[in-house]
Amino acid sequence: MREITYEGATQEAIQEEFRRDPKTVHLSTDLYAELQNEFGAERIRVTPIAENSFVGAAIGLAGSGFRTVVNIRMATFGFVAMDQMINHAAKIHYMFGGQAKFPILYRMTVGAGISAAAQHSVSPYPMYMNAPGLKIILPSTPYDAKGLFKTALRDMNPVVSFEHVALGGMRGEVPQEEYFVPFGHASVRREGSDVTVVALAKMVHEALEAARELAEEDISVEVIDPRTLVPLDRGTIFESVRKTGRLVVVDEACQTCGAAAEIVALVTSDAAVFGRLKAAPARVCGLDVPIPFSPPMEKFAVPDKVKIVEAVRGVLESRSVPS
Amino acid sequence: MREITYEGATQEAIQEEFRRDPKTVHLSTDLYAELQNEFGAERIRVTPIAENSFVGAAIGLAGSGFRTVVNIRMATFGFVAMDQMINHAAKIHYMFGGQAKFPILYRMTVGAGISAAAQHSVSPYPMYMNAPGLKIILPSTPYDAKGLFKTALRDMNPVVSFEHVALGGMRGEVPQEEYFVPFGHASVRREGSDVTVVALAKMVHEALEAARELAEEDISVEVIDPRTLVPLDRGTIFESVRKTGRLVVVDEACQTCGAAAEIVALVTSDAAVFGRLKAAPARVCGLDVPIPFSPPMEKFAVPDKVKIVEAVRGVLESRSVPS
Amino acid sequence: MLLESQSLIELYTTMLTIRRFEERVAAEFHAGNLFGFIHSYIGQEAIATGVCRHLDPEDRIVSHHRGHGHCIAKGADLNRMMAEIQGKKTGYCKGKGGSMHIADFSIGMLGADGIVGAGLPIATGAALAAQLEGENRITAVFFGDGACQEGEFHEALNLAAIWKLPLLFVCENNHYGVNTTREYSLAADEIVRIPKAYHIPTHAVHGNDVEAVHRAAGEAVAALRGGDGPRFLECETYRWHKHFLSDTLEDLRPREEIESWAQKCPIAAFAAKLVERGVLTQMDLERIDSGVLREVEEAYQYALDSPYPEPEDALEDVYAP
Amino acid sequence: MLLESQSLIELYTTMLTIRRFEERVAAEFHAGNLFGFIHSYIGQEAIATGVCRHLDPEDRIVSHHRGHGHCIAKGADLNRMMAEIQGKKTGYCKGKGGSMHIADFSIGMLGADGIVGAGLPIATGAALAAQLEGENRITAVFFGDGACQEGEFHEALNLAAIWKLPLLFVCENNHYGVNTTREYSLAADEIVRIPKAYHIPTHAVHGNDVEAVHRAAGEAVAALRGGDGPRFLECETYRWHKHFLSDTLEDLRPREEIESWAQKCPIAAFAAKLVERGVLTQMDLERIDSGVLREVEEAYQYALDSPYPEPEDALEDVYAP
Ligand SMILES: Cc1ncc(C[n+]2csc(CCOP(=O)(O)OP(=O)(O)O)c2C)c(N)n1
Ligand SMILES: Cc1ncc(C[n+]2csc(CCOP(=O)(O)OP(=O)(O)O)c2C)c(N)n1
Ligand SMILES: [Mg+2]
Ligand SMILES: [Mg+2]
Repeated sequence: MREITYEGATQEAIQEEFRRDPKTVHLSTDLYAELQNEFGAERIRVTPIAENSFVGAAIGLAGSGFRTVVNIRMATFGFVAMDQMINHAAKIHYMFGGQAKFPILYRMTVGAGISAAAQHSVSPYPMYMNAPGLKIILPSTPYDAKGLFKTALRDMNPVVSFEHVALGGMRGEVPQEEYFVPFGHASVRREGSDVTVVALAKMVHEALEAARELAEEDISVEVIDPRTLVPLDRGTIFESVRKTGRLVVVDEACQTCGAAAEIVALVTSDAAVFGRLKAAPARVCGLDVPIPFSPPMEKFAVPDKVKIVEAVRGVLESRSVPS
Repeated sequence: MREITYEGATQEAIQEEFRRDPKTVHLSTDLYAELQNEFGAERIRVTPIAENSFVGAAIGLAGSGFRTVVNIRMATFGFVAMDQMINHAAKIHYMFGGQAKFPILYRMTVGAGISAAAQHSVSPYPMYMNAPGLKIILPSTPYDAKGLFKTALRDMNPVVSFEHVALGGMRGEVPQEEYFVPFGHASVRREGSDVTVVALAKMVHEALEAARELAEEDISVEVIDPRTLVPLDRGTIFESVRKTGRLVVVDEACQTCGAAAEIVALVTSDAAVFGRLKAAPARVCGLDVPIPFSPPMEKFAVPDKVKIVEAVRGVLESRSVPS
Repeated sequence: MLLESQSLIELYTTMLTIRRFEERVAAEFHAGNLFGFIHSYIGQEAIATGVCRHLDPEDRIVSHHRGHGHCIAKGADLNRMMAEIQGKKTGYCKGKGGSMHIADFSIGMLGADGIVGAGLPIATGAALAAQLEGENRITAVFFGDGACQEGEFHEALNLAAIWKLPLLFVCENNHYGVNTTREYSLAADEIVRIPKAYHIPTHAVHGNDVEAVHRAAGEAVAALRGGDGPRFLECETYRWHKHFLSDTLEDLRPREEIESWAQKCPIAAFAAKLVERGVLTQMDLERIDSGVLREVEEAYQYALDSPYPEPEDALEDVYAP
Repeated sequence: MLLESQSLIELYTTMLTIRRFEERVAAEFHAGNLFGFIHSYIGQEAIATGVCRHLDPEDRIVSHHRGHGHCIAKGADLNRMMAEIQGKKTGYCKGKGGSMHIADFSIGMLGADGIVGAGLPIATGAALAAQLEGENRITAVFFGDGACQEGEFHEALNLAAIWKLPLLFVCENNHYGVNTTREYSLAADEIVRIPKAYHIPTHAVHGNDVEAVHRAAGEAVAALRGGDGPRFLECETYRWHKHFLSDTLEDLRPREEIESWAQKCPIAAFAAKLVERGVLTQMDLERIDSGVLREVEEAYQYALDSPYPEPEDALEDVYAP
């Protein structure tokens, strides 16, 4: 199968859907020349540097029958637009009693690893998860990026796509034929029987490497990529933990109140799954610090293969002491 | 002991500290007449309706040697100021390598129950917990309100105080003498041996009522109020759960990625505490919906005594099935 | 442009409908029958009325926290409005929104909103939609003097100006944001100085004179339909009630000021003019009033008779299917 | 106000220091020895230099993403700057900030910042502090034309104006935000139209003429110290490098435009003037240059010789003790 980049895959999805539906608009502070050449400057618009206004404009467009892709770029800049995102995009369908629909795709990049320091290296999807009304996707491969974008561009709700900066250039197989990756369906990236590792975004790849390394010691790791955080596919996670009895959740975002906390809480508060746990679950998350600039500290602040391997060993060694 | 209101207690703390330290400023869109009469219009300032600018102004004041109290009022309006709060207040001490200090007290009201609908009934402290660099307090009584404010007004970091709208008028004992409630020290509101209930803000009072009701059935509930979310007093919670073996976390904020998720994750991923759990922990949280206006729905969307009682019964009935 | 009698009567009737509706809401609130945050439009009726008169159902408006008047002027159903304010299932938002969040997308009323200034960016989107639709539709956005202090105001003006959006900015300058004066909180002594900085043509009118509002809005709307880009209308007015209906909130505005504005009632003034010009007799006025009162009464009763939502209804409408 | 030779030479030396510093940074970046996001100040040196010359160590400045020039002009230590850019423990922020977040609070440099427009509200706070201190201190805030598109710009102007803050707004209008022109993205064809709406006195100067900047800033600073309230300085300029140092980022600005501005080098122009006026000889220029180059070299070496932070240092400074 042909290979294209993650970024190319997202662009392809946008192109296909913009061809299909003329009532689509693209807003960003940056010029997307290829899109503008094809769809014109009326629909592919460069905005002023004024995030709150164009994040809000997408809501007005939606309420008037248009679908908008808003590329906010770095998630840092999303905080400038939080009023429109949280007070409005997330709530407006609900507070108006469902009478209008708000199909919008908001895009932001997340993640550390490019020496961009505290402001420009954020992974704030947990904050958005706390705001019901938003769907949240977190593609980790070119295939998923395209498939999830295609689904997002048919969804009738505000969808927020968080894309890891390190993945944009990643190449991977993407079919020529049209396909969709449905929301709320996790992908079991690797099957295993000893430990369930749920990993997000770039951490999926770190977890797979960790799993390969551990396989050499005959430790069998199952790696699950939820792909969408809202809705979250609990079923697949529960099933896996019921099988393995052990859970490690890996996420680059700050640990406190993160997606990993939510997944651990969901798993442990399900009586049936809880009963099958052989050890305390573990979180391998970004430290609760702003991301520092200098590489030795930056690397230390986020999870990697080594830390995942350690955590997996940890849950294998620790034993639940039955009371 | 004399009784004063929760709101009065916060005001008293501000007065005492503003008397002590002339390099203090108060910013809000509302006029605080009593404060202004005492400290003058130079220090007690009415701002334009422009949250991002006065939340940011407090940072510049701090960097120039002043301490500021910023009353944002409803937490809804905090989203307008998220850039200054998250990109700056939370990170600025860190990203400048600790060379300057940013003593600021940001206040916001939270909570449902006053028919204020989706935008004006938010409890977004979990989002702020995901942003390291902010300390977060959540006073639930007049005593704690004053004592935590006193501590906040001596702390050298940005502290965010979330105050439940239903508590402002609550009366309670507050000593005449000066006192401080330290951060990171939970309060055991009621001792018990069967189930640990960790409850936040207004839910502390619902949990206490539930505990009284359950006591009549000889169910002994321990009620813990963390009082500060960052730092969080894990020790007291862990100790209690080690004793009771059962955990229910009650919070009005939306459940997903909430403080309750964090507390459950902390407890269950501690191997020692995990080993003592007799049942899957339970969360009793706000539904993952925007808060609806109409009372029957609004009431349904947030936890109350009845739901807490049910959850406590639930964790008592369910048994961990040892694998 | 001189209006025919029929149009004048309709302007009058719309204003009176808003007034009677709001009076009833206030009375019921103070009797303890309504709850939540209700911002009364009394005193400002001429603005919504004069502007919306120029709009077709396909044109869109975006409102703010003081939104009842905009709904009524745009043609919303009183029954469903009253039901929403009462929190009933038959309300516009099935009881999910309440007074602060009434919307009727079917008539181009894109919603009231509780965040000061936040309707402005949303309105730029609606105006961009109108521009892309290419059918000479326009959008009008209503906002207070307080909203002019928020950054979103500046961003929306700029966006509308650079994209030449068919957006009518309608500033309802009632001199206060809650208890803070515009003089204190906005350095632009004339609000129109700000849109002028962006080369947006402005009109400042007496917002309690419905004919003046109607005239200025008419010129602006014609220009907008001609594709000339945004226009800005500042309407000077005053709210009669406290910031929101409340038994406890303090009103710090000077008593004489409140009383002097009560003398400038947009409805009484217009009624006097219409009688003077022979458009309506005193008896006509009474007939209109009793018709309006009946409608309001029916709306209130409709709402009263409507059921509350079920608690579990809270779980619906979080996501669109 | 005519400057003495010594002052002119210092202005020149400061500009040259910024230039040589930035040249070295760019060279090392392109050689693969530096990393992260580095926004070069080359081309804009006259602005920071001309403004900061009027400031005492007690006066404060707030910078933006393109901040090296402001640091140097305010008197920051080149060694610690270079160490920060290299991510070393001896840097201003112990390696936590990098190029985009250099600060030196001890000399009133309140920090560079990565969020467009965000320094403006922070600067209002610093200016309020100065006002409350009552010692005629002032604050200057630097920002680009792109920042004028953010709502925070409007809010800061308004706040400074209503509170008569001793705040000097310094807009570095280099005509672009990344690749988007100011003409396209800001409807106010002259940026000063916006502060004028708030009755803030403005000066528009050629930002590559350090004497012109110095003169205008001098008038503004004098007024500020007199308690007259905020002033606004627009400096027209151009950046020579791409938006940030990068081997891949596209520069979409017209080639001729870039070249024509290279002809308007603030440093070469000033050097020529100084020689013409007999303030400096060609040899003086070379002597100054070699001194500056040595300082930059020393700074780079100091940074090179400095240790990296330990990984665990990441855990420190989240909270102040
Ligand atoms: C962002 C934000 N800040 C504060 C408030 C609280 N608030 C509600 S209405 C209001 C005053 C608004 O004044 P104005 O825009 O002039 O409208 P008016 O009430 O005078 O009609 C304020 C401060 C809010 N709703 N949103
Ligand atoms: C809120 C925000 N939006 C977008 C960006 C990305 N960005 C960084 S610099 C820049 C251009 C800024 O232009 P200007 O203010 O004119 O400064 P210049 O780079 O021209 O010196 C942009 C869009 C950002 N850093 N912050
Ligand atoms: Mg007003
Ligand atoms: Mg620029």
